[in-house]
Amino acid sequence: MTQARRQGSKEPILSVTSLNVDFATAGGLVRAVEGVSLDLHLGEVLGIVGESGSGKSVTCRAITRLLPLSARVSGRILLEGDDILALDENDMRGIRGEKIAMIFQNPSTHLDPLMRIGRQIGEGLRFRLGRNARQARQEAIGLLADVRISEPERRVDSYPHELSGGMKQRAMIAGALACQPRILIADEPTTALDVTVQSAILDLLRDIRHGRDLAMILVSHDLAVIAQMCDRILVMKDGRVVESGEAEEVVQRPQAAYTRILIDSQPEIMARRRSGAGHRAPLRAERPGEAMFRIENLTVEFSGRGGLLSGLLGTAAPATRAVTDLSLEIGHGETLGIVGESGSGKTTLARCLVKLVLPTAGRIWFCGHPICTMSRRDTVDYRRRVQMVFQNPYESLDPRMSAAQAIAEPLLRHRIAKGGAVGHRVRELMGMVELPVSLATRRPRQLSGGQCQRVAIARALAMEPQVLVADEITSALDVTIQSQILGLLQNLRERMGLTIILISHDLGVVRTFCHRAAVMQGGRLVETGAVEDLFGRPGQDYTRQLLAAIPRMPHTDLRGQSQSPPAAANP
Amino acid sequence: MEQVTGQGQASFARAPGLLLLGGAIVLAYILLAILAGSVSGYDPDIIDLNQLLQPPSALHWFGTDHLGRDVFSRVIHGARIDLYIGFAGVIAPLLIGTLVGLVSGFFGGPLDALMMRLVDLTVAFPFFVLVLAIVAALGPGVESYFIALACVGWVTYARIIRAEVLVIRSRDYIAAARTLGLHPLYILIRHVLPNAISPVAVYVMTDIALIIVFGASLGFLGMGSQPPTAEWGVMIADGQTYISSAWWICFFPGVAIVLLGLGFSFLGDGLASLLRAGR
Amino acid sequence: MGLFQLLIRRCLQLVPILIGISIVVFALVRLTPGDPARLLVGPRVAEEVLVEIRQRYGLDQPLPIQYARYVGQLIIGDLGHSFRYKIPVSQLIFNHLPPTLFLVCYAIVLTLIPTLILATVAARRQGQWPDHVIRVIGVAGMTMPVFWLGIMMSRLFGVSLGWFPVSGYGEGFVDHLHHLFLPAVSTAIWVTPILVRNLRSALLEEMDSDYVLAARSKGLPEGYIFRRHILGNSLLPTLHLLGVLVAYLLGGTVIVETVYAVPGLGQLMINSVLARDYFVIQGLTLYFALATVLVTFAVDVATAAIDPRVKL
Amino acid sequence: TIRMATPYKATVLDPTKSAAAGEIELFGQLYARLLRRSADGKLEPGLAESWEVSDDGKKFVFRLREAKFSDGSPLTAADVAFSLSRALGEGSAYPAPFSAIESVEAEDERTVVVNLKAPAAPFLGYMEIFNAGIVSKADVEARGPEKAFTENPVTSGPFMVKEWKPNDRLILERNPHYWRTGHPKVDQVALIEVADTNTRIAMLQGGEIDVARDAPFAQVGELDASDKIDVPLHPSTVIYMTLLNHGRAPFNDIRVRQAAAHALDVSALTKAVTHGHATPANTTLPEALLFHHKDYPGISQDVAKAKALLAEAGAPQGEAVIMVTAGSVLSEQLAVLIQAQWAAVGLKSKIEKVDVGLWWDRLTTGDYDAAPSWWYNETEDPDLAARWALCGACGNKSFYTNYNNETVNQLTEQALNEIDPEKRKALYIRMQEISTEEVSQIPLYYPPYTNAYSTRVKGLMLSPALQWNFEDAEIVE
Ligand SMILES: Nc1ncnc2c1ncn2[C@@H]1O[C@H](COP(=O)(O)OP(=O)(O)OP(=O)(O)O)[C@@H](O)[C@H]1O
Ligand SMILES: Nc1ncnc2c1ncn2[C@@H]1O[C@H](COP(=O)(O)OP(=O)(O)OP(=O)(O)O)[C@@H](O)[C@H]1O
Ligand SMILES: [Mg+2]
Ligand SMILES: [Mg+2]
Repeated sequence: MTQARRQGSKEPILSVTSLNVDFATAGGLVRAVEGVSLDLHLGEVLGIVGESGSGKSVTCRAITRLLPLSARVSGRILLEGDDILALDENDMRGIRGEKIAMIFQNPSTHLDPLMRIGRQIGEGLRFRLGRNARQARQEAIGLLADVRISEPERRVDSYPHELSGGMKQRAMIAGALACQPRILIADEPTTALDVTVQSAILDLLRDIRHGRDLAMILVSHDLAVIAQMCDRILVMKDGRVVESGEAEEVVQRPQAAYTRILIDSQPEIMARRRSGAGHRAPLRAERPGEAMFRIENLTVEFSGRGGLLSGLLGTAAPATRAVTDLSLEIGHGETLGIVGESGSGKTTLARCLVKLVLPTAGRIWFCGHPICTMSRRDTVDYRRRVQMVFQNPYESLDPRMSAAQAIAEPLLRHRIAKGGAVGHRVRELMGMVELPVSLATRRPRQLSGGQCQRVAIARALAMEPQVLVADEITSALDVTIQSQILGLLQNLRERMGLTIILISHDLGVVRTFCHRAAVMQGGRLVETGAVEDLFGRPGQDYTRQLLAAIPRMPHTDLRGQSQSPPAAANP
Repeated sequence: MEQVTGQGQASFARAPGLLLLGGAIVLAYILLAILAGSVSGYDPDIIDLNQLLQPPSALHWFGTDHLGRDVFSRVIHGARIDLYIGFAGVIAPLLIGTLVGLVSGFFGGPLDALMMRLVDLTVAFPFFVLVLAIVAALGPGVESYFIALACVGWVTYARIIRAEVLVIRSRDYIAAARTLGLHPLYILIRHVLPNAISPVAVYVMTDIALIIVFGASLGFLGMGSQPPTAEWGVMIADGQTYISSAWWICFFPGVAIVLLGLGFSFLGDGLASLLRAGR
Repeated sequence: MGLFQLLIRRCLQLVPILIGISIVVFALVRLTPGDPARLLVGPRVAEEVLVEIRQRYGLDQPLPIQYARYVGQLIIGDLGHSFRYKIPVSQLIFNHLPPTLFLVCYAIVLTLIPTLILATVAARRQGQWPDHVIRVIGVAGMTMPVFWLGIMMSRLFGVSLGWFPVSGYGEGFVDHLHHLFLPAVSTAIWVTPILVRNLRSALLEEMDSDYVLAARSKGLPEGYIFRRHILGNSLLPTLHLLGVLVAYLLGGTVIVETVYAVPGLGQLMINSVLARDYFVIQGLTLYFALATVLVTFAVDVATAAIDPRVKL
Repeated sequence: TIRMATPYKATVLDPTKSAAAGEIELFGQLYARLLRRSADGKLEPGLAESWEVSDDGKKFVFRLREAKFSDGSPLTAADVAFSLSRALGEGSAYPAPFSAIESVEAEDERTVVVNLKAPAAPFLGYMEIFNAGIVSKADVEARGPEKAFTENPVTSGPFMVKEWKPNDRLILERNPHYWRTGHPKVDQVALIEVADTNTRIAMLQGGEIDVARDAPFAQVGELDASDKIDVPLHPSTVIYMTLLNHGRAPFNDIRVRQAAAHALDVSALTKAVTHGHATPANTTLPEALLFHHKDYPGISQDVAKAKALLAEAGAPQGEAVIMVTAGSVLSEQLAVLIQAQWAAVGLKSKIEKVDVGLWWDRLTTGDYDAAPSWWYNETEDPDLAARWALCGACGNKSFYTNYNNETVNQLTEQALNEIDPEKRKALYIRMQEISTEEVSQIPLYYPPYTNAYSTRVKGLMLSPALQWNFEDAEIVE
C-alpha cells in the first residue's frame, strides 16, 4: 500500500482546484497555468513533470503565493481547508516556512549575495523556531552536513558567490528544510547536483518524508528521480495537466501522448534502444598535429575573504583551490564530457577555458596558442570561436534584454548577419532550440528556467563557434527538449566538426553523447578516458561510486523501489 | 473566483502614472517659460517706486517686491532662467560623472585608483577658488556657474554609478557578454549602463532642484544670474530681509521651486520604476 | 592586506595628487584678479603701502619662485602664515576645525536615522499617501534655500520660542549640542531628502529580487527581511552619495555656518577666498584633500564590509 | 559684558596696519590718543593734558598726563613719538593724515613736539583718529611688531585683549590702567563677527547680543518698535554714490555724465532703498562732514534734459557696465534702480556682480563704467574726504574715477593749509560745487547708522567718524 492510499480517506492537506495564472506582459495577458487541480496528502510525494515552460514553477509559486506582481491568480488553493488566496500577507507569513517551504529552481539568485549562507539557512530557525544565533548556526552546520556539503564548519561562513552551483542549490535545500515544514515544494532541487550527492539528497528527503510525514511536491525533469521518489505524478504541458495518477501507472502505462513521448525520450531508454554508440557519431580519425585544447598543470585559487575584522587582524581565510594541477587534452571535433562531484571545479575549469578566470598557475593552449597571453584582438577572435553556455542561464542573460535581443546581439555585433537577415536568423535559432517565437519579446524574468537555458544556448550557437563549452545545458530541460538539443548539437558536430565540452551531472547524457569523459573530484582530474571504457570498466573508486548512484527508471516493483533506502544499493 | 495580485500593484503599471505627473508638471513649467511674456501681464523688470511692497491683490496677484516689480510676472519669467540653469547645469556633470564612474568601476585596477583619486581631488578642490577664477576669467553670469558645476558636480555621479558597476561587473551576464567577444565599451554601454543607471536617474532629478537653489546661495561670489534677472533663488535671497513685512516676495518663488522640484522628483521616480520594470 | 596598510597606500597615492592640487590652486588663486594687499589694509591706503606689503610677502616674485618657497615651507611642516591674521595657518585651521567637525557629525547623526526611516516608509508604502507626504516634505526641505530656512528657524526657535541659540558654537559638549542644533537641523533638512530619494529607489529595486522572495518563502517577518536583506543590498549607492556629501560638508557648510555664525572652516574658507588670503586657502585645500581621502576610504571600507563581492 | 555683532572683521591689532572699517572701530578701544572727542563731538584732552600751537601753526607741543599701559608700565613721550612715527612712516597702512608732519620728537618724559611742514588745519583732529593711537615702544621693540600685536598687545586705551579668535570674535576686557579712571564702566566687550544681517538681528532679538551693527533699513521700523530694542539712527559720515569712470566712454563725456545724473530721481531712489531713513545727497561730500554745502540744490531729475544732453553727446555705443560688489544688497538695489532710470532716458547698461577683490581690481584698473558704492570719512574734517574722493592728484585718481580737475586739486591743498575756518568753508564749498556740477560721481544719499541696540545698553553710540564710546557705556538690567 502506498502512503497515499493509506491516507486516501483523509482530507488532503493541500488541495488546488482549477488554478489559473495569467501574466501581464507587454503583449497583453499571457496564460501560464490553466485549470490545474491537484491534491496533496500528508506523507505523500507528488511529482510534477512536464515540458519546459509548461507552468510547473508557476504552479509551485502560486501555492506559496510568491508570484511576481504582474501575475493574476484565480482558482482555489486550500491548505488544511483554508483558502490561501484569501489570506492576507500576515497570515500567509505564518504559513510559509513552517507549513510550506519552497526550494526554488534557481538557487543562485535566490540567495542574498551579502549574507553568509549559514545565516541564511539559520534565519528561519531564529525567527520561526526562536533559536538564538549560536543554536541557529550549529543547526545550519548540521543541515549543511545533511545536504552533503563538505567542511560545513567552513562553508557555513561562505558567501553565495563563493559557492559552486550545486553548493548553492544544497544551501537552498538546507534553508527550506530548516524549519521542518509540513509541505515541501521542491522545484527541480537536484539539477545542479552530481548523482552521488543527488541520491544522498533524495535519501534525505525520503527519510524526512517518512520520519515527519512530510508532504512534498517534487518538480523534476529526471523521470528516474520522479519515478523513484513519487507516489503520484502529474504531467503538465502548455499550462495544463495532461495526465495524473499513481506513479507506477503513469510510468508503466502512460495514457497521454505527451507522457509517452516523455518516457520514450528518456536518454537512457533511448540509448538502450539504439544500441549504445549509435547515437554518437564516432570520432573522426584523429587529426594529426595539435590538439584543440591543451591544458597543462592548471591551478586556480580564489583568495579567501574572512570578513572585515579578520582582514584587519591579517587572518583572512585561506585561499580556496578550485582546480589543482589539472592537465588535459581535447581534440578537434571531440566531445568531452566532464563529470564530477558538485564543487569539484568543473565550472571553474570551463571559465578558464573562455578566459573568464585567470589561472593561478598552469597554461592553456588553443590550437597551439597560449590563451592567457593573447592580445586583445586575438581574444576577440578566440571568443568568436569558443563559446560557453553558463550553468545558470538566468543569471547569464541581461535582465533588460528580451530573448530575441539577447540572441541577436552577437549576430549584430560580429556582423554575422545583417539587416533583415538578423531577424530571420534569430527566429531560426529559436526554432533550433525549440523556443516558441511568442517568447521573443520576453525578458529573462518572464521566462521559465528551461526557456532561459535555451535562449542562452541559442545565443552561443548564434556565434557559430568551433568549440562549445556547455555547463549543465541539459539540467533545466525536460527530456524531450533535451534530446532535441542534443540532437541539434550532434548535428552540428557532424556537419561542422563542433568541439563540445559538456559538463553534466547526467551520466546518461555523457555516456550516450560524449566520446570521452573526464571525472573530477576535489579540483583534480581523477580519471579520463573513452566513455565506453570509463563507464564499462571504471578505474577509480570515485567513478564507480558515480556510476552506482545513477538513478534508474524502475521497471518492476515501483513500491519496493521507493521504499528501499539508498539508491546506491541498486544493482 | 478571486483575483489576487501579489502585494500592492505591479510597479510598472504605476510607472507611467508618476512619469506622466512629473512630466506634466515639468512641461507646464516649460510652457510657462516659453509663454512667459504673454501670461504674466507685466514686464518683470519694470520698476514702480510708487508700488513698493504691495501685498497680493487683483492688480498684482503675487504682490510687488521692494522695487515695486510685479512678483507674479517675475516668478513666471523666472521659470525661463531657472529651467535653463537646472538643465544646463546638470548636463555636463551627469555625462562626465556617468562616464567616469562606468569606466572606472568596470575596468578597475590602476585606472580606477587613478580616477577615484581624481574624484577625491575634485571633492577637495576649494570650490570658491574655482568659482572666483572662472568668474574672473569669463565674467559673472550663469555660464560661469555651469562651468564651475561641470568641474565639480560630476563627482557625485561618478561615485554613485561606480558603486553599482562594481557589483554588476561580477554578474554572470557580464561574463556572458565577454565570452561573446563583445567589445568592452559596448558591454559597458549596452549591459552595464542600463543596469546601473537608475540611482543616477533619481539623483539627477534631485540635482536639478539643488542646482537651482545653490546658484542663489552663491550670489555673494558674483555667481549665478546677474541682476535684475528674475530668478527664483535670487528673488528669495532678495526677499529675505522682508520676511516679516512682505512674506510674498520669498513665498511665491519658493513655491515655484518646490513645485518644480516635485515635478522632477516624480519624473525621477517614474523613470526609476520604468527602469525597474524593464528587467 | 591590513586596513592600515591600505590606508597608508591611499595616502601615498594622495601625494602626487596633493602636489597637483596645490599647484593648481596656487596658480588659480594667484592668477585670479584681486589684490590681497588692498583687501588687507582697507581701501584708503596709498599705492606705496600696497607695493611695500606685496614685497613683504613676496607677492611680487614670479609664481614659480613663490611656489617653490611655499613647498620649501611645506616640507618642514609649515603651512605659512595668514596675511590677515599674521598667525600660522595651521593654528587658524585648527581653531576652526572643531565646530565644523562637530557640526558635520551632528548633522550626519540627525540625517541617518530619518533617512532610514523615511526611505523605508516611502518604499514600503510606495505610491500611497505616506510616500507622497514624504516626497513633498522632502522636496520642500531640499529646495528651501538654507539661508531662508535659517532665518525662519532662528526666528521661530531662537527668537520666538527661545529654545535654541541662533549663533555660535558654545563651550563644552552639551553646549555645542545646544548651539549647533539649528545648524545641524538645517543641514539635515536638505541632506536627508537627497538620501531618502536615492535609498527609496534602491530599496524598491531590491524589494522584488529573488532572494527577497526566498526569504519570504521562509516566512520571515517583513521587517527582518527589510533590514537584513533589502537594506544591505540597497545601501551601497546611497552610501557613496553620503560619502560625497560628507566630504563636501567637511569642507565647511559655508551657508549654514554663515547663517548661524558658526566659526567653522567653511566661513574661514570663504573669507580667505574673498580676502585672497593665499596661504590659508592653500592650507585649507590640503586639509580638504586629507579629509576627503579619509571619508572616501571609510566609504570604501564600508562598501567592502557590506558587500563581500567588492574587494578593496 | 557688552556683546556686539558686526559684519566688519578684526584682522590686525596693530593700529598702523589697517584702515578697514572693522579695525577703525576697534583700534580706538585698544589705543588711547593724544586727544579725544567728547560725546558731542568736541575735541578735548586725551593722553595730552594740554597743548600749544606755535604762531605759524607749524609746531605743536603736547604735555602728556601721567598714564600707564595695560601692563602697568608708564606711558612716556618716547612712546608717543614712536607711535606717531610708525603711523606716518613706512609700513603704515594709512599715513595720509600725517603727511603734513615733518618730525615728532620726545622732548622729555612728558613733552612731545610735532613739527609740521606747513600749517594744517585739521591736524589736531588727526591726533584723535584711529591710527594715531599710542603703543608701547618697549613692548613692540622687545617682541617685534608681528608678535606684539597678535598675542596680547600692550594697550593704552580703555580695553585690552582678553581673547582673540581670528575670524570669529575678539573679546576685550577693561584695561585697569586706563587713564580715565572710572572708565570703562563695563568689564568686557565682545566683538563678534557675523557676516549675515539677518543673523545679527536674530541674535539681538534672541538676546544673544546687545548691539547689532548695520540693521537693514527694511527692518529698522519694526525693530525700533520693539520695546527691547532701539535703533537710534545716529548720523554717519557715510555717503552712497555711484562712481563713474571718466577714463573711458561713455562717461568721459561730461554731457553723458550729466545726463546720467539728471536721469536719476535721487529722492525716490533714496526712499525706495532706505525706506525714507536717509537724506538724498546733494553734493559729492558726506553730509556729516564740516563744511558740507547744505543749501546746494544738487542735480535734480530732469528726463528731458537728460535726453537732450545724450542726444547732444551722440548716443553712446553699447552698454555701460555697472559694476557692483556681490553680497552688498544695497549696492545691488541701487544698480538695478539706476539701470532702470538710465534706460528710461536711453542710456543702456548692464549689471555685473563681482566679488570684493575683483571689484577693487577692476576699479583700480578702470575696467568699469559705473559702480554704485559707498565710503565714509574717518574724521569730520573734509580734508581726507576730499583727497579720497575729489582730488585727482592725491594718489588715487579721485576714488579711481579718473576725475582730475586742476582747480579742485589745488583747492584741496589750499584748504589743508588754510587755518581760518570761514575761508576753508568757502574753499570746500567751491570744491563741492565744481565736482557735483561736473558729476565727478553721482551722489545718492547720506544714510545714518542703523545700529540696533538692546535697551540693556545705555549710553553707547558710534560717532560719525566710526568711533565707539564703549568706555562710557553701561549695562542696565
Ligand atoms: N513573469 C512572467 N511573465 C510572463 N510570463 C511568464 C512569467 N513567468 C513565467 N512565465 C511564462 O509562464 C510559462 C510557465 O513558466 P514556468 O516557469 O512555470 O515553467 P516551468 O514549467 O517551470 O518550466 P521549466 O521547466 O523550464 O522551468 C512559461 O511559458 C513562461 O514563459
Ligand atoms: N568566486 C569564488 N570565490 C571563492 N571560491 C569559489 C569561487 N568560485 C568558486 N569557488 C569555489 O571553487 C570550488 C569549485 O567551484 P566550481 O563552481 O568550479 O564547482 P563545480 O564543479 O562547477 O560545481 P557544481 O557542479 O556544483 O556547479 C568550490 O569549492 C567553490 O566553493
Ligand atoms: Mg521551472
Ligand atoms: Mg558548476
